[in-house]
Amino acid sequence: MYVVRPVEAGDIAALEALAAVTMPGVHTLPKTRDKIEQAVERSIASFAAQVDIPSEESYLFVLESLAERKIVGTAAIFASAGSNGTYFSFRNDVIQQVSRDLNISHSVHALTLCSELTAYSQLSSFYVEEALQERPEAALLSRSRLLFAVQQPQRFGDRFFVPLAGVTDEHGGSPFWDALGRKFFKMDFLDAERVIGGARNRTLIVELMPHYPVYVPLLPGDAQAAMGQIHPSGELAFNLLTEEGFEADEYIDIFDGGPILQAHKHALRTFSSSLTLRVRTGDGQVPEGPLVNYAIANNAGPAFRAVTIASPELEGCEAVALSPELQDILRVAEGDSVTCVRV
Amino acid sequence: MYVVRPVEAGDIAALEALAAVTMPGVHTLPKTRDKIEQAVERSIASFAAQVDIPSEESYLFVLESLAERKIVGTAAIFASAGSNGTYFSFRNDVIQQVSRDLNISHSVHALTLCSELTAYSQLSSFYVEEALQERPEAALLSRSRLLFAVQQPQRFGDRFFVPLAGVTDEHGGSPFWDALGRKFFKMDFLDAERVIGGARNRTLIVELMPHYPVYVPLLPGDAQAAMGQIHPSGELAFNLLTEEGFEADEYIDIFDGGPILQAHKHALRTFSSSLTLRVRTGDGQVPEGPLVNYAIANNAGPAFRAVTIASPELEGCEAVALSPELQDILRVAEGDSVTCVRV
Amino acid sequence: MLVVRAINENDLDALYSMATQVGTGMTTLKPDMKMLGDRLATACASFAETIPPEQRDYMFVMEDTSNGRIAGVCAIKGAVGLTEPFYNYRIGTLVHSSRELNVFTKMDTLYLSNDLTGSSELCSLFLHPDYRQGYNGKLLSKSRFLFIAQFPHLFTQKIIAEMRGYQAEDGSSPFYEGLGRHFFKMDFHHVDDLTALGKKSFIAELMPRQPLYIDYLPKEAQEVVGQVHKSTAPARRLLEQEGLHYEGYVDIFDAGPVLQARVSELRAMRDSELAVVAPDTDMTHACAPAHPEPTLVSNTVLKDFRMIITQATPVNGEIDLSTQDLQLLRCHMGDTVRTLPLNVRKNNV
Amino acid sequence: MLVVRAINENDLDALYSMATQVGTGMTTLKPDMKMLGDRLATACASFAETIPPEQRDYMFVMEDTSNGRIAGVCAIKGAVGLTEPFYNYRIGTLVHSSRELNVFTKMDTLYLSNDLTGSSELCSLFLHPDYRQGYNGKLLSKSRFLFIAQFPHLFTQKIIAEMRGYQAEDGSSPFYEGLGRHFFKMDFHHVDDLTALGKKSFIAELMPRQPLYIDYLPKEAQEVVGQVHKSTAPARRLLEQEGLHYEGYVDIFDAGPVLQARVSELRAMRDSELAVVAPDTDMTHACAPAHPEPTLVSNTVLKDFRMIITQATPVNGEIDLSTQDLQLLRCHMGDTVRTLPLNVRKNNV
Repeated sequence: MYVVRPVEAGDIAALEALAAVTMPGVHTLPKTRDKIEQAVERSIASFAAQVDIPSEESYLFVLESLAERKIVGTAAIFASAGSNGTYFSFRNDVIQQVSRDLNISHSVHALTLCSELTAYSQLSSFYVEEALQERPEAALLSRSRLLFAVQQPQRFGDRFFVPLAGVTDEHGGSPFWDALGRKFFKMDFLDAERVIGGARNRTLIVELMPHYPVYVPLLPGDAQAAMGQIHPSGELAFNLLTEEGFEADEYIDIFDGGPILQAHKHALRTFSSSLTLRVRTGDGQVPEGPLVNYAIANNAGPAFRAVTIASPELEGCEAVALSPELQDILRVAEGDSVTCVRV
Repeated sequence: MYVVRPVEAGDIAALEALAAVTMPGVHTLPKTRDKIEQAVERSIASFAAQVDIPSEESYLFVLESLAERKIVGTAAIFASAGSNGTYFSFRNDVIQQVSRDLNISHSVHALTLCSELTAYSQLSSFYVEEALQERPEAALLSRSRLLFAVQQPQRFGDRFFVPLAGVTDEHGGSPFWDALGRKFFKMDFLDAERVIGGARNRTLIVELMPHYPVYVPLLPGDAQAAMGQIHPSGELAFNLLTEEGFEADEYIDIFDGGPILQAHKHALRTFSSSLTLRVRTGDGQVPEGPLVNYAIANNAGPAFRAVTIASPELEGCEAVALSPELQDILRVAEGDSVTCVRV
Repeated sequence: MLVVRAINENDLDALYSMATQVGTGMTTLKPDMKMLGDRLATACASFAETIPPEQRDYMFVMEDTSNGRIAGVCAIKGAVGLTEPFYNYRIGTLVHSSRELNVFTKMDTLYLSNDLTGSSELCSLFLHPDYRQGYNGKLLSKSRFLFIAQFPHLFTQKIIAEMRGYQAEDGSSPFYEGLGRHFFKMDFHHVDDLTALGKKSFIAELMPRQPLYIDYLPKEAQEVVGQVHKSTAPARRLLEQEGLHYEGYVDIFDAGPVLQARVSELRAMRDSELAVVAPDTDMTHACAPAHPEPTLVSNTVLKDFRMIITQATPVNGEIDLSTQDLQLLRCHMGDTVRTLPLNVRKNNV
Repeated sequence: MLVVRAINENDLDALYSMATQVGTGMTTLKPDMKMLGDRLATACASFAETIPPEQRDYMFVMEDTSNGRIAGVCAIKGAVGLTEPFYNYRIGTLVHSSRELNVFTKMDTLYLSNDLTGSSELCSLFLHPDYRQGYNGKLLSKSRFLFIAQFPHLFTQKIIAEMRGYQAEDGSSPFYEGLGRHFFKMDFHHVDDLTALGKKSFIAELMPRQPLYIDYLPKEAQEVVGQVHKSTAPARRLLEQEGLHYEGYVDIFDAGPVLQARVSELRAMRDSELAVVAPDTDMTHACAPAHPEPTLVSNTVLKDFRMIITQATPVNGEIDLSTQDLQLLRCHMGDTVRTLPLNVRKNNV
């Protein structure tokens, strides 16, 4: 059995061990003990805080294997991407060029530095152990952040985005960076990421990055090919998020050209089709008929818990049957309400 | 009793009479007999056409008073706004300005000429007689276009927009135009609208309008005040559309600065909460309990019909009770399916 | 003998016959009787001052008086870009710097501009191959500066000259391949033919309008910005000696440089002098330089402006011209002429 | 007697005392011992050529040798914008035209640019009020051109001079009120004080970066683009006579014009001459002009460059300077000096 819950102070050592094995990348967990401690403290404070307007809160969830008492995954959500500045990205623009004499018109693809994602809530730090990647727990972990947002909308923006790492070569070089960022930063991709700490909301971005649109046809072929392409390590996240309703066409990362998935909450399945149901105690029998996987979360704020169950279709039902064991894990009792969504 | 239906050739004279009384404006009905005939023919052809990809189709609906046998309203929807070119609008952009030395950052509002609405479907030509503006039939008329789109999604884009006329003074002058378009077109607002025929997809827009962002703080106060403001005649449409889920913040008209409401279909109530129910024959009795207004449409393509009824809550029901008279009007029989949405 | 003179109504046939020999290099002198006739009419109206200065097109022909042939042609357009937009790329500089990272990046940037709108343009220079010798080319090209020095009030704006841009051995343009090609999807020669019709505005309509860092272009395209076609290098040097400069404007199509000058900085404005035609005296003879340099001389009549090269040198405001020279200029003793040393004096500093 | 000379280590106190009298108009000469000391050190290193040309700051003082007072100061910066971005607005032209509507609109446009990066700058001109008479102002300002003419290899780029922009009677700047104000939300004097610290890059950081049509600005702001402050008009005329021109670059803050020139187009480059100091002879006397004009004369020594005004006139490569002049220049008979007529010769055309 696996459960998703907010990170706790006791998880720090486990996260440190996890950070050592996760791939080097910019949108994953912090790497050093100090940074991990900070992230955990910030998350605990965020869950505990009274929030009216989303600000600097950052919520970190872990996926725990109850059998092994072991942390096997992480996922985070920032209340507001630009709480420490302005979150910069490239917007995919289409510029119309029309020639009356030649009676032709072209659409030209251009990248414009923009700050539109600043007030969005940002999903990040998604990681699950290899062995679980094909299982519903991966989806549960990714979606728990949104279940929490459904329950506590005042803590988040109306829109969400997720930057996914772009493609790099075996030496850590990025063809997109080489064609663009390098010309302005005068340094290697990994050096730039180190110097900026993976952030996209620093003053030096305004100072160095181009203010005029970048015409895509002028980029070298390998840089164009890298636009919107994900690093292989991000495929699972990409698939889970596009199923959820996230769209990938509008923004890309200013450094490596990786895709930035985004959506209005109305377009997300967790928001549009989650159900609030009463808990009733199941009889422990496997129900008849076809079963589907659901993510079920309690509505307990800082004591948030979510699990997956296989259940008959819940649409149109008033209650969901949970075994006493699951009720324990979710910290709910008969009659309590839980939030359910198919995974 | 009122019904919404596709326009027919026999409506031309009535539409001509109607056009004479509607206010002069750019997003309403065509004014001349010729233009009206063209619009009607185009609509009839569009309803009749087999469509795989939205293109030049334009669907014109009328609201008919069955008692008076009279047309009392119109509403249209274009399959693709830019089917004859590129639909231009101003996008509301926010440009970040950061000064490290002064440790301040500003957000500056700028208007950028863009063509993002080109592939959207466009609602237009909404008009209902004064006497009906407070009644559910007004909402029925506006929404019928979307009910049709719910039934025939292949005929429309994934996103919709509606330009609403902006504010003008008593002489037909537009403060927004005077601050912007006039500098490039060198003519009065109404002259420009006449010359361009209300269109926003003409080559001359690229030729004359500014290609660089317009910094809003540099516009005169009255032009700034006019941005996103609707002409009083558009208030009803504005209210109906924002209730529907349209949002007004992202785009404005390049000529008069009027708001352009837009939404992804997922965000529209007609799409997210319309129900497909079976028809059953009602007993003619007023049902018990609280009643709410529903728009009910058949699913008959070119023979589309929609009416409003007062009914108990239909959510969770399998069927809707309709009197034989209503079934006649809707051209449905018991067991047929209809599309229902609260208005 | 060669004289450069204002074109007139009788020159059309000779002009056409020369246009047939120009080849594809020059867009403004095509063997098209209608086009040439229109242009000639405009030129005649220009010298007659019956059209406003900005519409004028002062066209000059070099006539071989020995056989009546037209040996060359050149022109000055009163103003460019007033009926159809005149586009260039202007090269500017943008600096991106971050003290935090200690990065300071200076980048050249292309701006699509109409800055040269209203400038007068030196254009349509063509010398028949039979006459490409001696000082003929200089006479033909520089005669225009003498005209400007004589009638500076007709030229209130900048003077510009567009130079043909660099082309590779195979006739392709690295700048076009690196930039325009991506926005046209036509090959260079097709676009070249289109521009030959004299309409370049469509290029601008399809070119990127937002400023572009030159660094985005391939190396080969970057290298030829502001470089002239091999065959144009001598013409460029000649204009630079007369006071024109490359100031960072280039053709949007092949990145050939635009040379430009304020009227007041032209050598002809500083160094040309008026002189009265008078017979040589002992005194002037004594003061004349030992090694006379060839001198451009013109009359001072707008409608029938005529220029020659002479070996006579003006001394103290007088010049002794031969009878032949006077005939070519249609001048007489006592008339005032304008003189300019053909070659640039070396600075004595 | 007044001499303009390269500043040296002993001038700090006198420089400070003069800086206290400059007032708020000049941003680069503040009575700050540390700042002035640093600047002096840079200037000394510049004349000693111990720092690279682009870091140099050639500072000159006008010394009253009768009392040892410093009467004025001026400078030439080797290059601007190489450590901190140097911003201007450049005025360009964009044409919007539609044949269908028969509309042709030519609009002036402001481009935020770093185009002048690397230019040498004439700056820090200040003449003590006690000395504002006769030719003193001209001597002080023009001495820099003589220096450039003597050492042109030190100045490979453009020469520029920023002119103070127009201000209304109440000291406000219509350009700032019409543009910068909307992006700063600070009043003019507060921003003025900030720029007085010599850091203007923050202005650019907050100013609109995309090109702006001047037509968007209020009429009063449009009218003062490129206009100088009333008190700066004479300085502008003086620089224009020396060959600098307004080429459409203005200050991003008050729209004051930047005057600029290529080194080669400076009057001093054309008209200054070397002359050997030699006693007057009958011959030179005979050839001398009847009404001698004041002449700028300098020695030719970089480290101790010195300039004066004299009534002597160079004739045929020789000049007869008085003993006093020679003392001021630290020159002797037989030395070579550089001369330049103080005033511009009227064109004889």
